[in-house]
Amino acid sequence: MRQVAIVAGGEAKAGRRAASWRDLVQEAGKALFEDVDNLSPKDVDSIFVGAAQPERFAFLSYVAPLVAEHIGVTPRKVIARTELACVSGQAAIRYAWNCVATGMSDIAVAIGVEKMYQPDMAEAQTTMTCVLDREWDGVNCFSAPPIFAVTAQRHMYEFGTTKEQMALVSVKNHHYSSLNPIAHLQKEVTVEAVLKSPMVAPPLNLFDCCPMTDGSAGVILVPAEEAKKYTDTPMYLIGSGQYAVGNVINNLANLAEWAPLKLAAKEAYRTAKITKDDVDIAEVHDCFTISEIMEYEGLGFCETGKGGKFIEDGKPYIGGKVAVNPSGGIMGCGHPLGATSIYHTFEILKQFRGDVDMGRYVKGAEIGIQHSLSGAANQHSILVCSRELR
Amino acid sequence: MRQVAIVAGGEAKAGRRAASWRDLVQEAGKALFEDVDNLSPKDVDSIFVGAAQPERFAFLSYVAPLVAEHIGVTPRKVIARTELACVSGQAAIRYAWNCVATGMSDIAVAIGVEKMYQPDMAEAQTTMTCVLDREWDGVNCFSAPPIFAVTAQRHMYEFGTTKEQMALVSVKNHHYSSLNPIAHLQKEVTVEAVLKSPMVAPPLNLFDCCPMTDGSAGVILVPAEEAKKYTDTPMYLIGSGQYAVGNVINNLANLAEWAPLKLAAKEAYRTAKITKDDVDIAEVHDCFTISEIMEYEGLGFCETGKGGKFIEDGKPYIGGKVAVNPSGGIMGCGHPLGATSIYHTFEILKQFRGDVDMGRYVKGAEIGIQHSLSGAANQHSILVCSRELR
Amino acid sequence: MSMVKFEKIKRPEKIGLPFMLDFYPLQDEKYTRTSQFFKNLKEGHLTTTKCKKCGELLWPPRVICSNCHSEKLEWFDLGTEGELYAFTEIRLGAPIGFVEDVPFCIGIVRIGGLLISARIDGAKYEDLKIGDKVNLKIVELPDSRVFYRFSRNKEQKLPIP
Amino acid sequence: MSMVKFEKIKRPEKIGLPFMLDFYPLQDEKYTRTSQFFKNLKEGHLTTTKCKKCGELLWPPRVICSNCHSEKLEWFDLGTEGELYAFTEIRLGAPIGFVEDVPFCIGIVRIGGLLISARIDGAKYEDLKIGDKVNLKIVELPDSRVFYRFSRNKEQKLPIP
Repeated sequence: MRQVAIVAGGEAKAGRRAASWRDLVQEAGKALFEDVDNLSPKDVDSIFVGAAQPERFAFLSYVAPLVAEHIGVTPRKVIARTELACVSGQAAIRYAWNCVATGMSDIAVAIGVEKMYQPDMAEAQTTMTCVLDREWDGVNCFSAPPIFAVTAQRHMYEFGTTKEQMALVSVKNHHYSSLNPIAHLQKEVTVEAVLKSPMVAPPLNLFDCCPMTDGSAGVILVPAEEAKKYTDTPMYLIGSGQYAVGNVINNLANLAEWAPLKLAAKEAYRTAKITKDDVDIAEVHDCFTISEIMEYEGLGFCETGKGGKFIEDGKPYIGGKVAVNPSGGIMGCGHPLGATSIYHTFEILKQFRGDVDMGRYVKGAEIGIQHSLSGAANQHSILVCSRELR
Repeated sequence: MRQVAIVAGGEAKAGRRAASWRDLVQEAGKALFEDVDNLSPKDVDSIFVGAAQPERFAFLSYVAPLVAEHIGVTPRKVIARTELACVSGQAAIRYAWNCVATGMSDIAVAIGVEKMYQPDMAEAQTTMTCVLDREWDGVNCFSAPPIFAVTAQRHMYEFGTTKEQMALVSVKNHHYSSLNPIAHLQKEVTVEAVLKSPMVAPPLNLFDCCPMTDGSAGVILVPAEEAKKYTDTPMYLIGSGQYAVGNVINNLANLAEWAPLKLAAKEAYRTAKITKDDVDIAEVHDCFTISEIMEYEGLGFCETGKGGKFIEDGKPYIGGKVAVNPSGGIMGCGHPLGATSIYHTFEILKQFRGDVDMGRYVKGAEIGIQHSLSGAANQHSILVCSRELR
Repeated sequence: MSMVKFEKIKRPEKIGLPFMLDFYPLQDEKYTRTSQFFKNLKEGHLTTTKCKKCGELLWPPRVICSNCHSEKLEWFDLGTEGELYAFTEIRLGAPIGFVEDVPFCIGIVRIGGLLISARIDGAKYEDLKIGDKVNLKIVELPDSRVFYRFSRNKEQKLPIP
Repeated sequence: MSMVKFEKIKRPEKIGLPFMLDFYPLQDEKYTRTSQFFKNLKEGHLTTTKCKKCGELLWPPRVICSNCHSEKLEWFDLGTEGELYAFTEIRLGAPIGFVEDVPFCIGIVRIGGLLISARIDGAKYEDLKIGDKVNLKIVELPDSRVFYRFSRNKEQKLPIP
């Protein structure tokens, strides 16, 4: 079994784009191959496409071959699309990793795309609502903001987390995204502005929520022993963890404590042979401010219930205990569902290379984790990336 | 890298079912675990779900966790859904195989499901049409029957294939499906009946086309060295091939000759270290009668353009050169998109076990291939299964 | 250019709400093996399936126990009174079919040992608190399908007209 | 049971054709970087992008060459006359928005070096054969979007009213 490296990444500018999903894919594809030496689309033998709901957002299914066609790849080993809602991109990377590890593929592209803006935003909201069990929870309008609203309510109720603590996550991530040229939102916000922004679903204000975003991003995976042929600065995949409980609200483990995240983290650290203290960069799934707070807890950076204090104490900033979302996270960069995990994985590679604005550079980072969650936070996925082969 | 075996299969009765997609999944799940000793849902660490368009057919996305929840599995290693239109199920098996091979998973379920009947069949037809490029080909109503109609027209034009030869495929597969209790269609048809059935899209009559079908089927994968713990009759995955060209009609290789199939077959035989002559059972993608004829050619069983004569000469029958679709194929069993490849993979396991009606039993079979295609036949996938570990 | 023919074409302007935008479940036995749930609901009973073999209470209703795979399930009445476990109010971003109702409360109700999501009628967000008692309420759609909601006790105690 | 409140609720009966059932592409530059294609079409020209660097003719139109990844693309006029490469007729199973048109012919047209699928107007299935010449035709939707079709020469040669 071969170890596997990521040797390149490419991304389209994220945002409310005056572009179709296929325009976005072409932009990401071009950027991807410009990011690597000695490798053209024709060398790629496999493509793993992450896309959450093209059937509805783009009225198009079976996007994997179209993506390949638009970026100039002819898949001759493996091709499929993976879907795991907001984690579709990481699922694509995970399968690419396994297929390169077994030798079924030698050079693989994992690429995500989601076009979320469409003429009628109520229709897009309807689509967001079928990520929960549509017949039993979606029908009650439990889509992303409401399920994280009740999650926040329970966390506040059980642990005393405050709206101000949650707002700090938004402030931090908008600050970093203001320094990230591909980010959807590039304006800083204040705690006051977060608290005064329109209420979406109490206790969540608008700036507690990530935006709707169009985007596409890709990475290239090769066997570790081949990596240096393509770049001086590859990034190695050294571990992963994934855990899911039922997605029907009744069958969630607990609203205020994400047990599946703790189990996924434990497995990720075990397989990577690291501990939480080895993590220098954590690109985590801050779809809502409460999410990032609960991720500090679930990833073991602080105790359960102490996530609010963790940010109040300045711990998740660059230079703190661990740099959380130096990209600006989902909150700042946006959340094009199928592409998000791939944007964030590429961010870790850029950090390792030192190829980011110095205001958000995590100097000397050796280990980065990319965490994504999906659905009612019933499922958590973690990739562990290393600057050195270990 | 570990070799991998399939130790069990389970399936719901295929058909126009008075059941929801979740009812079907539960039926397949129960059958799956009843088919294996010493293994319960709680032992399974990973689930790979094949589903083509639940977002539209069932108004539900993110089905993987719901499937897990409904069959009693808690995924703690790997979970995602794969989508590759009509090949979604085989893509799920392929990823499960890779993940068990690397050791990321030790006991994996690959399960497919599709609920295709809904109140308005015109809506379902609309959904079928977004499998081709919706904006450039779907808009012209190129869905499955028309694209295979023009394929048949070109094959007839270039090679002189006849409607009668095509009808023989329908006759053969309906005969075998009449002996298969899980099949959607269990009535025999005659050449005359095929030719007299209503015209869907000329030259395709209704009985040249597979039906719309609801269904669900699953298999369990474990490392080969563990297989005998669970069954006396495991089946081993020994090779595979996959190849895709663009799906936009302009970018197809050729309508009348499926070059991607030939390349996928070559790779499948190479990786399995077999030749076409070693194939005893071929469960192939007979979505339309013309498809099976072109598969005889693409899989190397006869020369290009001679597929019509191949069936006229009795070669693809049990006892002929190679037993093609002894299950009854898609034509007879039906085509619940995300589940189809898994039904057919399980069929090969049942054949190896001798666990089928004697009227459709392929005695002494050692090698079976499962072939699926998707889209405008731009993508072909082949799994090679062996009764013995090789 | 003068060689190219231009033609105006028409399309239907309005269509019925398609299945893929209709949140309420199909209830007819043509489409689901758990249509009994909706029959019970029409009679005022919120029920779910319980496994006779292992005792597991299953939500949503099943045809096979996901714990022990037994098919021997029975309908279990969850009662009519629940307790608010958590709640919020939809103020922005409602899906098609619900936009007209904004703002409205939704929540998670503890009832009969389960946690069930539902619309919470008869109250604004500010009126509610965790632990409030809520009562079962049944809504009837124009096409005769039914669904459950809960309402705050205050509303519930009014005489039904 | 008498404790449970029943309430009839209403829903909108008809909605506009949603995006997810509307086959015709969004053509406005708010939604696509290739809106020029539709502007050209409105002026009677069926065009696509051609790479200035490697010469590749790209269909459907691109913003980046999928062969060499150059962004230097130009609009190339495909002409107005094509040749039928293959065709069929939709008799059963048309999607929403096209059911009213059944039966109608569709085909694959060889034009300007490409194979393009399209509606074939002005002929029944029996009237057509492989190799027939067909002419570009442009249809205008009620919302002012446009799309291309082809028609058999016979129809085309009639004077345009």
